[in-house]
Amino acid sequence: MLSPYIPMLTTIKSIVSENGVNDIKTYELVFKNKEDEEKFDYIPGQFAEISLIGKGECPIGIASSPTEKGSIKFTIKKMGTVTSAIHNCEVGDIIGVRGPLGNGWPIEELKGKNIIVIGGGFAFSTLRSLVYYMLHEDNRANFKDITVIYGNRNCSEILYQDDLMKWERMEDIDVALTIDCAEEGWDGRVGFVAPIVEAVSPSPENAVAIVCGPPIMIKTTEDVLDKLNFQPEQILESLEMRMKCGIGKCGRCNIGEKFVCIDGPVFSQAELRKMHGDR
Amino acid sequence: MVKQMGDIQAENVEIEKKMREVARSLLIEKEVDVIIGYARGTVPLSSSPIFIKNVEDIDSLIWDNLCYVNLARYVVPPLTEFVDNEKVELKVGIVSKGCVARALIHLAKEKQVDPEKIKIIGIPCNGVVNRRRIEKELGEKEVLEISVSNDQVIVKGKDFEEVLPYQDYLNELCKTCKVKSPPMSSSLSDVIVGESIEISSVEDDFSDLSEYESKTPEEKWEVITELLSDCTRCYACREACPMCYCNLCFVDQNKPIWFGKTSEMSDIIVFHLVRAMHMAGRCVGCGACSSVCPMGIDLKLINRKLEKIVKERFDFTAGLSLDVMPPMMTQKMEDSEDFMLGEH
Amino acid sequence: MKEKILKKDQVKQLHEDLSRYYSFYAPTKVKGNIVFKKITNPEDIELEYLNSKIPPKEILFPRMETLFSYKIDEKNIEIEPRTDLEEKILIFGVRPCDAYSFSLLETFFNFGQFKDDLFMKKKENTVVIGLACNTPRATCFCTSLDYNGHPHRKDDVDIFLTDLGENYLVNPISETGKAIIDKLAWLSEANNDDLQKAEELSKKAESLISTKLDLQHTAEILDPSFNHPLWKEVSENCLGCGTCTFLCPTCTCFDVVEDVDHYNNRGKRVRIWDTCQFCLYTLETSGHNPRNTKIERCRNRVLHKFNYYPKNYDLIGCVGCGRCIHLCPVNNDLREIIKKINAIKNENKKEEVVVA
Amino acid sequence: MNKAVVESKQDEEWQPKIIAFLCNWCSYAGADLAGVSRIQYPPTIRVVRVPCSGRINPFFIIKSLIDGWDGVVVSGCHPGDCHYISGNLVARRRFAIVKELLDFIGIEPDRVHFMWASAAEGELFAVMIRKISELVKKLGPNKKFEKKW
Repeated sequence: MLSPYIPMLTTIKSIVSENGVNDIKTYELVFKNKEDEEKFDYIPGQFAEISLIGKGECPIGIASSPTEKGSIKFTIKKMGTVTSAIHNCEVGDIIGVRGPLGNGWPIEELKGKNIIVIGGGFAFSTLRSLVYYMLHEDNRANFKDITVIYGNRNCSEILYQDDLMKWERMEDIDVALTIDCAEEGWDGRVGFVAPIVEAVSPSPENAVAIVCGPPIMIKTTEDVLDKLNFQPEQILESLEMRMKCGIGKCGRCNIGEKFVCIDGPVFSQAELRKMHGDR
Repeated sequence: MVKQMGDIQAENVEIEKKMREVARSLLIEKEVDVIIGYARGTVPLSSSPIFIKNVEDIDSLIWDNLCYVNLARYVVPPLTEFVDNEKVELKVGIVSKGCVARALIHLAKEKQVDPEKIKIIGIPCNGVVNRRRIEKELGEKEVLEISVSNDQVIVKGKDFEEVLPYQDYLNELCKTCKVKSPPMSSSLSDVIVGESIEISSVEDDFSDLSEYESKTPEEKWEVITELLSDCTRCYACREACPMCYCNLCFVDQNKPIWFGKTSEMSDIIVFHLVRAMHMAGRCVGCGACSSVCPMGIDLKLINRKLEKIVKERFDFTAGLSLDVMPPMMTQKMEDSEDFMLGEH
Repeated sequence: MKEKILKKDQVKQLHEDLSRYYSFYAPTKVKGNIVFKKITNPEDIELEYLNSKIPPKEILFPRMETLFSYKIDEKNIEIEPRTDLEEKILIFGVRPCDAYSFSLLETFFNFGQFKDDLFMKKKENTVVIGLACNTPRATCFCTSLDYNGHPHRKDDVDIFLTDLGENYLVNPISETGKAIIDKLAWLSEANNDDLQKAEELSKKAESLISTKLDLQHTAEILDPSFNHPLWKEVSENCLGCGTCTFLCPTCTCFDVVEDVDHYNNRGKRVRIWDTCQFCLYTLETSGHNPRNTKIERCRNRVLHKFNYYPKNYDLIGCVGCGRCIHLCPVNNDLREIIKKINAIKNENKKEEVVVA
Repeated sequence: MNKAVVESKQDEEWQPKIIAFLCNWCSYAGADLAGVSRIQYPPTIRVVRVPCSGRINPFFIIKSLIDGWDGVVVSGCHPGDCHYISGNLVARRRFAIVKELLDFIGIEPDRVHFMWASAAEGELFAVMIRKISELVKKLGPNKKFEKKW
């Protein structure tokens, strides 16, 4: 058995800069060994430990969908030591990947339901994975209406613009994009995510709301969803925390007795309310 | 100035009594909100810092030869409390032997404590017993009781009793300490139990260092490696140090990562070396770092060297007066350049 | 009779015989501290000891352990997994509380979908020879723990020794232990007197443990006490050092760092002990820290052992060795903390908010 | 930086690798003058230009030693000439302590050097570097901080 601490090696196939200031990039990685690709069997919402050998590791949500074969994608913001070093990488460089880790979005439970995907800013990566997965022809029939509400500070920060444009043209998905303040050339919605959710006003009937974003956005959106009569069980969130091992051994990502890395990162709001812990 | 050794225990009892009285009146008259002092430890060879807010608890305050923690460590950042949802800085009375008071004076100089909020309850100290040495030397016998009388430390266990000479079993730094009581300092409001001392400079020949300093670099490296080889990097020395108040220690900095966090010898030495560097002109020689070390590493060599450097180069001793600028906060045109490469 | 007698001067012989097959670890004195080290000279073995300062977990979960090493050659990277895990380890003279800590660590490292292969492999290859504790410290409280802790507990070892004064009574426990004893044909037979003496010592040792803690309900009391003012109180004089956790036989938290050798273009990824008492432990890159003050950090340590462990693994994460009690620089006594927690039971159970 | 160290290890005849922190206003210009005036000095130093000697965190010096540099030299403006009035004076106190402590833990005193060199002292700069190179060469490679493998 291979040690869970040893990363699988991948090479960078492409790098796409996602925003104007160039501090968020999407990396497409291809496994060096074909067997590794099969071993890396994931569902949307899971994450992986990305490591730059010689620099360190950091946990990053998987942005690609399992239906996209041949490569995996990670959207990485330049923040700390490792992510800064990754941002200096070029196509062809070697990156280690350990995963898939975490529980991911509960796909089986989502089946047969209306899905409302609410994202804010840079936290959209695992949501992209989910939407992509649901829209795949093999899976689309398993889900009912799909609504995507996605907010950003300004339009240059919107991730995955190609995908979003494609989705906007599609019939079987509603996409509502919003930016915080009006901007020249923007004809979409303007305002924070929470009021837009209120305006879109999704019905809680047979629905699940998936919320991912900065803490303040989650907070306000929760209030709105509460107002719209969503039950805590119907709201799913993905948490993040400082992690090292990603497999529940190094100890730091606990909220109460739960480890974000193995019991999470996806929790329903009902679960979160029951958890006593620091986060 | 060697004081005649009286009965240490009797002296301590006397001081303890007076200290409680002073503390009680400070609390009753609301001159302070909280008293930081020492309480009896639950295990022998220890004492426990205690925060007293109620007058009823005053009798938990103790004073003996095991009050090794430097209490000045607890006032940076200042103690606060929420009153009606508003953060209020507390007025603190601190039981202070010489080194605690020196630390407070130096912290005031570094603008880390507000002298207005601090009341020094000055205590004449007759040294702290070297608990780690006793533990180590008694080997695997469990000490259950320790007392000091006249010039003896009496250590008792299940089926043994040892009498140790008091002067020998003091903390290494207490042996060379010249400032046992708080130095008088005009702008820190003091209450002194017992006599206070007026001291503006300390004379010392640092003869205890000469043996080490005469070694070759290789020998020195060997001694230091040997000394620090047990270090587990628990950072108890850093945490117990009143001068280590940085929000983010250089050890914890990760942009950039200055050096490794591993327990390799080179990393351990760098940690202690750089910590020492930061202590120059600031170390008050309380010896708390050595007393708290779970592995019993005695850092006195380094502490003494720091004292020597600043004394000899800048004629400065940390924490004696609020009027003198600490050497690392100022500079002079005519500072010595003997360490530099000249044209000669 | 399966029990044997090992004369004290035969320890040398035992070392000689066993170190041929095993890396022989035993307590030894290094600069006044008892620690477990690999023994090459049997004279160094120190068996008359209370308990080691650093727990023997250090052998299986070292302060610094390589996860894997690598070579960097321009753009190519070659990963080399650990190859030294097959080393046969023998740990001699382990106190029963520390021997139990091995079982406890095994439960933890083997839990869940991902197993810690480094620890598990080493544990598999390890033989533990326990040594009865005839002289418990005043701070010991193993008998209060849920694992039937006892200074003469034999369950977690392969061979159990009892110090009878002149000799050690050798008691093979596991199959491995029996096999080893069979090989040591020179051991003399024990008689009933020896067994009886061991029995007496066991009773005596038990009576010497003066600390009795009620840990029956601690886990459930802790459940609603997350925001209790108690935590501020118990953390008030905490320094925030890592002594209690580094020297705890059950603490397992680690940090993963890179150790690069620039000289030779190689490096290794290592794990080093880390502790929940440090600010960096949970500090996120964004600057947010879920456990920002020592109140939360002290709380995490206690809850982890006395609430999260029972919930996750159905056992208390403490062996009762008392190291954190007598080594804490400011004497922040765990026993007092437990007593304070137990006192909550009688309080009104309404939740109070900590004023931080 | 580390590449340089690696190369030095492969050289046939051992040459020390010395890192030099030079202040922008005086010493760096001094080194420049030495170059422009074609004054020869050994190619052992690698220059890091800093705004002022006061910018030099003692950790720069220690980190250089950890990373395997055989020698460190720090040079700034002469006292009184500092572009920032007193940066070099502040630095001088710091360096005094660094030097003493390094000596104290057993790093050979000749590994770490401090000097002043003005923009006009190209000749002096070269002389000093020659001297320092000799001293460091005599000490041999810096192995104290090398990690065990």
